[in-house]
Amino acid sequence: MMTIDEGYVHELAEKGSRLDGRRLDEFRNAEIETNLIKSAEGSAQVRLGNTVVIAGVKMSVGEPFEDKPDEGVLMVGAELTPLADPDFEPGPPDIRSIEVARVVDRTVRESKMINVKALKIDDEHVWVVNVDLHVMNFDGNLIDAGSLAAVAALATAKMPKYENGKVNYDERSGSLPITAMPVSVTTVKINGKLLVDPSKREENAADARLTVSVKNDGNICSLQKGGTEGFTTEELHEMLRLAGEKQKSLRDSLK
Amino acid sequence: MMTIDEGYVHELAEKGSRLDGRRLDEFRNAEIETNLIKSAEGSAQVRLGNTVVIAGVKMSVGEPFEDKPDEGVLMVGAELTPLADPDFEPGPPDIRSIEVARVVDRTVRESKMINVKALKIDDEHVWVVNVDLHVMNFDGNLIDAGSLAAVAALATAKMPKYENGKVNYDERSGSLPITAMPVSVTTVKINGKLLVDPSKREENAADARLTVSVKNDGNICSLQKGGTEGFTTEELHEMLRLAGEKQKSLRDSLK
Amino acid sequence: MMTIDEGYVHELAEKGSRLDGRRLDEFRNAEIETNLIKSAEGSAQVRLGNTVVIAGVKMSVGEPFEDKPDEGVLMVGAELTPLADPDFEPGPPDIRSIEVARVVDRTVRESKMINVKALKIDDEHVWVVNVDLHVMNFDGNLIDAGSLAAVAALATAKMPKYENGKVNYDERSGSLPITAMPVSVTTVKINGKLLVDPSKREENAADARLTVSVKNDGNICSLQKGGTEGFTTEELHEMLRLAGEKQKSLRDSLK
Amino acid sequence: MRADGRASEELRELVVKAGVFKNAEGSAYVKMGNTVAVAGVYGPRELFPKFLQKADRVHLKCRYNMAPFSTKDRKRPGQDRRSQEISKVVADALEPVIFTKEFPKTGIDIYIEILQGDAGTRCAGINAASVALADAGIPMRGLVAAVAAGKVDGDYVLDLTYNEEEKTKADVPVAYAPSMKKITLLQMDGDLSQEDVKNVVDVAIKGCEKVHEAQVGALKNKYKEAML
Amino acid sequence: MRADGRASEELRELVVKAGVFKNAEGSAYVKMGNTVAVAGVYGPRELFPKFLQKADRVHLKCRYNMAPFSTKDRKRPGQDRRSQEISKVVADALEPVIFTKEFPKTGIDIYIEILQGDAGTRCAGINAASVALADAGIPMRGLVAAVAAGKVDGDYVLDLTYNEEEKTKADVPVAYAPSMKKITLLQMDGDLSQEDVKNVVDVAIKGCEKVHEAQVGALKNKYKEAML
Amino acid sequence: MRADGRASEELRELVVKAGVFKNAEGSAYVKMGNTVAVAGVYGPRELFPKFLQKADRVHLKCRYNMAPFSTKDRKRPGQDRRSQEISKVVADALEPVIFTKEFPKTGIDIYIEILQGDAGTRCAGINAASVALADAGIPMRGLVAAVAAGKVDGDYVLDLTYNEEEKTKADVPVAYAPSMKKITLLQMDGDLSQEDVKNVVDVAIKGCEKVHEAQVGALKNKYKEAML
Repeated sequence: MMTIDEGYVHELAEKGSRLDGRRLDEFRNAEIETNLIKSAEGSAQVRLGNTVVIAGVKMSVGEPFEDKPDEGVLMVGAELTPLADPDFEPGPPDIRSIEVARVVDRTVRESKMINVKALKIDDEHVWVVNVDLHVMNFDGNLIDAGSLAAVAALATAKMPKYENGKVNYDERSGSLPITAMPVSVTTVKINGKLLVDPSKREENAADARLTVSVKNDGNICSLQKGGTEGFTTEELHEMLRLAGEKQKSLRDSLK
Repeated sequence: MMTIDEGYVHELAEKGSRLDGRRLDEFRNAEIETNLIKSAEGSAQVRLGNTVVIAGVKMSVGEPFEDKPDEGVLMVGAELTPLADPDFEPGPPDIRSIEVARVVDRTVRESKMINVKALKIDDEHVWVVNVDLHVMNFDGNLIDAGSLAAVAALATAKMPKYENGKVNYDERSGSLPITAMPVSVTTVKINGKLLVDPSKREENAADARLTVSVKNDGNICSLQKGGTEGFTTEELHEMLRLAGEKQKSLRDSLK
Repeated sequence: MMTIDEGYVHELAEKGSRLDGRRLDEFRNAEIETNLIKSAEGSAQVRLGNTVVIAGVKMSVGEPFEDKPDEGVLMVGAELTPLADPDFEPGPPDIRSIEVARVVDRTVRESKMINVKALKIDDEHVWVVNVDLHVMNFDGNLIDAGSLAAVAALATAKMPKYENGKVNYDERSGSLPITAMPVSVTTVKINGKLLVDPSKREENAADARLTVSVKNDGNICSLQKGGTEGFTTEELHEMLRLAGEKQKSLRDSLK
Repeated sequence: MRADGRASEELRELVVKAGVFKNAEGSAYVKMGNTVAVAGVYGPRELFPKFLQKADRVHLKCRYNMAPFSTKDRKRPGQDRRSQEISKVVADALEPVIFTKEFPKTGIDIYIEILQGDAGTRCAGINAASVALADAGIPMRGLVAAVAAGKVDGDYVLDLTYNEEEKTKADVPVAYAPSMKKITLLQMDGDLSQEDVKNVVDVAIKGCEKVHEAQVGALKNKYKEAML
Repeated sequence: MRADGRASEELRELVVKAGVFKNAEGSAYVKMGNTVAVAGVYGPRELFPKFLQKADRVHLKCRYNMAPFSTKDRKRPGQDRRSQEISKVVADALEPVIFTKEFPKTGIDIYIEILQGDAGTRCAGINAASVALADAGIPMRGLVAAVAAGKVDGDYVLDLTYNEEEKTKADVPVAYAPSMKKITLLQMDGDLSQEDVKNVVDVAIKGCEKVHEAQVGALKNKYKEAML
Repeated sequence: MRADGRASEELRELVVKAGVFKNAEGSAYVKMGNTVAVAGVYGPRELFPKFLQKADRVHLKCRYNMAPFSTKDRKRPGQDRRSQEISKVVADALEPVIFTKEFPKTGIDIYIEILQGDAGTRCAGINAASVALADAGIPMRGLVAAVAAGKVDGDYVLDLTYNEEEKTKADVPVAYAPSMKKITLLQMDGDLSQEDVKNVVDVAIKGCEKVHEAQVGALKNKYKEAML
């Protein structure tokens, strides 16, 4: 039993149209504001339609992981603040925020956006980079919005100084070692049609979802399928094509 | 809708009287027994009417906080044991026990009761002082009873010895570096009247609450307002005056 | 009110018989398979009738406990996987798995099965031995099955090498320092009769339970009473006798 | 003169905006110097679990939360003892102005997020929550305004920064409902005489009145925009 | 002769008091040497959540808890695996004497707090809980008494201290219901022959009988006082 | 040739068994090289808490869990963020083949235990769960098979080991329902061109078809045995 709203979204999709009048392959406008949080080393607020996500980068000095003694540590977290949606509840991260955090983490990590080897300080100390996504208003497609916010915040972060065994947050010593800029593009399948950048109501009506994260050179650095239906290889190819095309305008908004 | 009991307490307050026959500005008798717990470095049981609180002081050696490298560490915890009241339930600390612990913590800390600088052992080691409040029977005014118990337990604690990098609990090396004795006085507003030292039934009927903690020199070291109504500046002044007056007899019970 | 099934078990017990046709003092067949888990240092799967438990031993290097600076660390955990029984639920360990883990822990520890002093590496490093019991199918008597599995897994474990401050799991340096082999025997009291090795339905119908763990020399290294009724000293003596007798065949299955 | 050039009884740069988020039924943004708080309100709405329902009035719940990036040292996500205590005193500070008996058995949720912290976060949170409640159309006796005051080098000073808080003899956050002339939150850490406490609270109340003007202004702006 | 001068089968100084707290429906204080336990009982009372209710009898719940200051090294608050296990075996030790079928669907809560620990805390807790149940007027077949025994240097010894426990070949806590002649708790850590186990349990049972006298005395005292 | 002697598109040694546990309504064992997963299924059965019930279909729940001894460094018991994510994508991978509308308001529980891990644990888990669902008699449109593929030294390779995963340019786990010709799980970590992704997925799908044969074989064996 589809809800009435889901049925309506399906009907529209069949006719090639959407609730907010967009074309099926049209992204909402992405507005990015950086450096809005003074207490963070880097920050960005992304508005993707009515989805609003703030990313904050905090850096500290810690020990490397035992199996990667020569690399800094990167960690991504996400919190769906309960003010962002009437259905969100306070409490420990649920599966939605875990998925957003883990997909954005893989996107940043696998794209080699940050040269983690350059974050080594000495044999016992490395930089630990925490990216926290704070969702302030929810209208679908958190992965793409979160990914944009994380990338923009990392790209504009200023490193604090490390002096005499302590981090000095009052002085800055340059940017993070950035080597690439990944961009995520999410497409959903509704009633057999493929729609990019789904809104909340479209996500609720979607049968399946694919997020494709693309590097500067067009290569793909992460994939994440969601949803309770499958898709054919033809649909996969079309989704990959859409991602390759759509990432360009998103990439422009990062500049 | 007030309960019948709350209505009755309001009526009495209007006439200037109380359930147990006390004057509005009269504290219940405070009985303090110290050194009753052999496993603790210091201990005190306070009976304030039918409210019974045991405070135990445990000391260990640990690292200082990074932002206070020259100071010992003081921590206050509180547990409302489920045997203390039919409505208390086992489980992690709820907001009531958190508030008691935090207000007593601020009272002890801000009064500078303990000279925390004298708790430094060397560059990497300081004394860690844990005060745990264990509520055994509940009849209102936990903050004042808990504060009295914590202060009495700290004032009579005997420090263990620290030898060859280990704490020796079988030998004692004197008292804690005590420099002041703060006392808390809680007043509630019921039906426009001010009552000190509320019992459980009075707390349930109260509109607002103020705890004023007073040092030996009469200065105030902490304030905590509670309750879902406000009070005027005149009421504040009267509550401050009551605290200044009532702290004297409580202070006597500490001797 | 006994359930019908419990009543039936009581009736049978009175006549000296059991649901599966066993004699009251008859153990189910115990099948033990060792070294089935390649990722573990030692492992064993025990089938006791339809109760299936896998024990896995993992070893790492850590610090000794402060009060036992010359001893390695032994820890036993147990998880009742939710696939093992329709009534088991996912989540943190409940009282049943805690009891299994703690009784098996005491059995291994008090029997001095492992010479923990031989697990000391140097003043700051000792071997940490984790035994994890994973219950795969539940049909009663988890303590005896878990104890067998733990002992078999420890007895056949191969220690990894410790080289240049790191554990090398790809090379092995011999067995654990084994000095004894304890065996647990559980008896329940149903309607005044004593039954060894209870099945799930028998456990549900049982009034009381006693686990007796026996060392190679016949001495007892741990006892654990369960159940909401008591037993007489005569019953205790009979249960001790049964344990002394039954441990022999279980011990054979360990060879 | 203070380190940042302010007079003793001068507020930090104050920005108040009403209606900043789409989904929340009411929302607000408050910046007091380098402290930034946002608040969102949902309700009155059905309240679960049912045993929390109150027969004669609304159940007011508040969650005060610091974003992980709002402090120099990253704040671990999740509610610690401090944020639980603040959530409670903030709810108590707001309840006096709400007509709670209008909505028996329902719940109102107030969510405060501290995005950037430089002292005074609970006051900024109250200021934002109060405007968000009004923006949500909750019937109220008036707004609650909040600001801390203290005493530094013998002077009573208003709206402390983190650097000043470290030097002050006391930090006294005060919430005040001008329409009722009532103090609805009062806490203090420090060491002050009775007279000093009275004076510091008076200074804070005067500050609250200025904050109140900015809150009213923000709500007017919102409705003005809505009218255009 | 033992380190503290006791004979092998001599209890430590034993103090039992009934009715020590006002709010609990039944309560008791037990001191065995340097081990101090208090217990409070509530019930039979309505039981939530409902799925815990038992159609034919009361649900007996027990929480054994160590105060943070009850041990040399501070005990972190909260239930660890040890206290969960003890809570269970203590409930099982007490249930045999309770007329559980008198109160179907209800719950009885037993709360034990260890205020000071020097070995034998679960036994002291059972002794206090048993008196607290009687003090609460719960219908019982008799009291449960508990004490540990062990073997040190070839001697069977009763009511071990922490120092003795370290030297004993085994620590065997036993709970016993004299009116029913039933062992209701039995645990053991150590290394003893079958014969030794039997003898140690016999020594413990004799100790339980002495404890039982003190429990009965405490309840009599309480009612005597109540009559005055 | 690969380190373990396999051809690029060759699966590791594959063992599939249906009906391996007594209590679970359906169960299966899957070994892919040194990765071992078992799965058990309960349901459709009554679903609690009630708010999880779906008016028009079954609620499919999956728990993927790694045994503490399944990895070189002991895995701490309990669900971490990784296992929660895998539990979700595995449930989504299986749901497309289940006739979910047949059982409104009920729940099906799928429990996957990884006993030994050497890459490909989520795929082995899906393979076991799919057979366990069939073994439980749940009405299905077909089985789901899963295997990962990647690109090592310019070659597309199937069913990576842990050592290969470290050297691969990408690890792409794929679940596929041959009866529907649908991809039901797709994830990727790495760096591949669009063309490479398409080719790797094709290789994985061919692998899934081989896995599917083994799954069907295991179910046939189980029923053959049951007939004897």
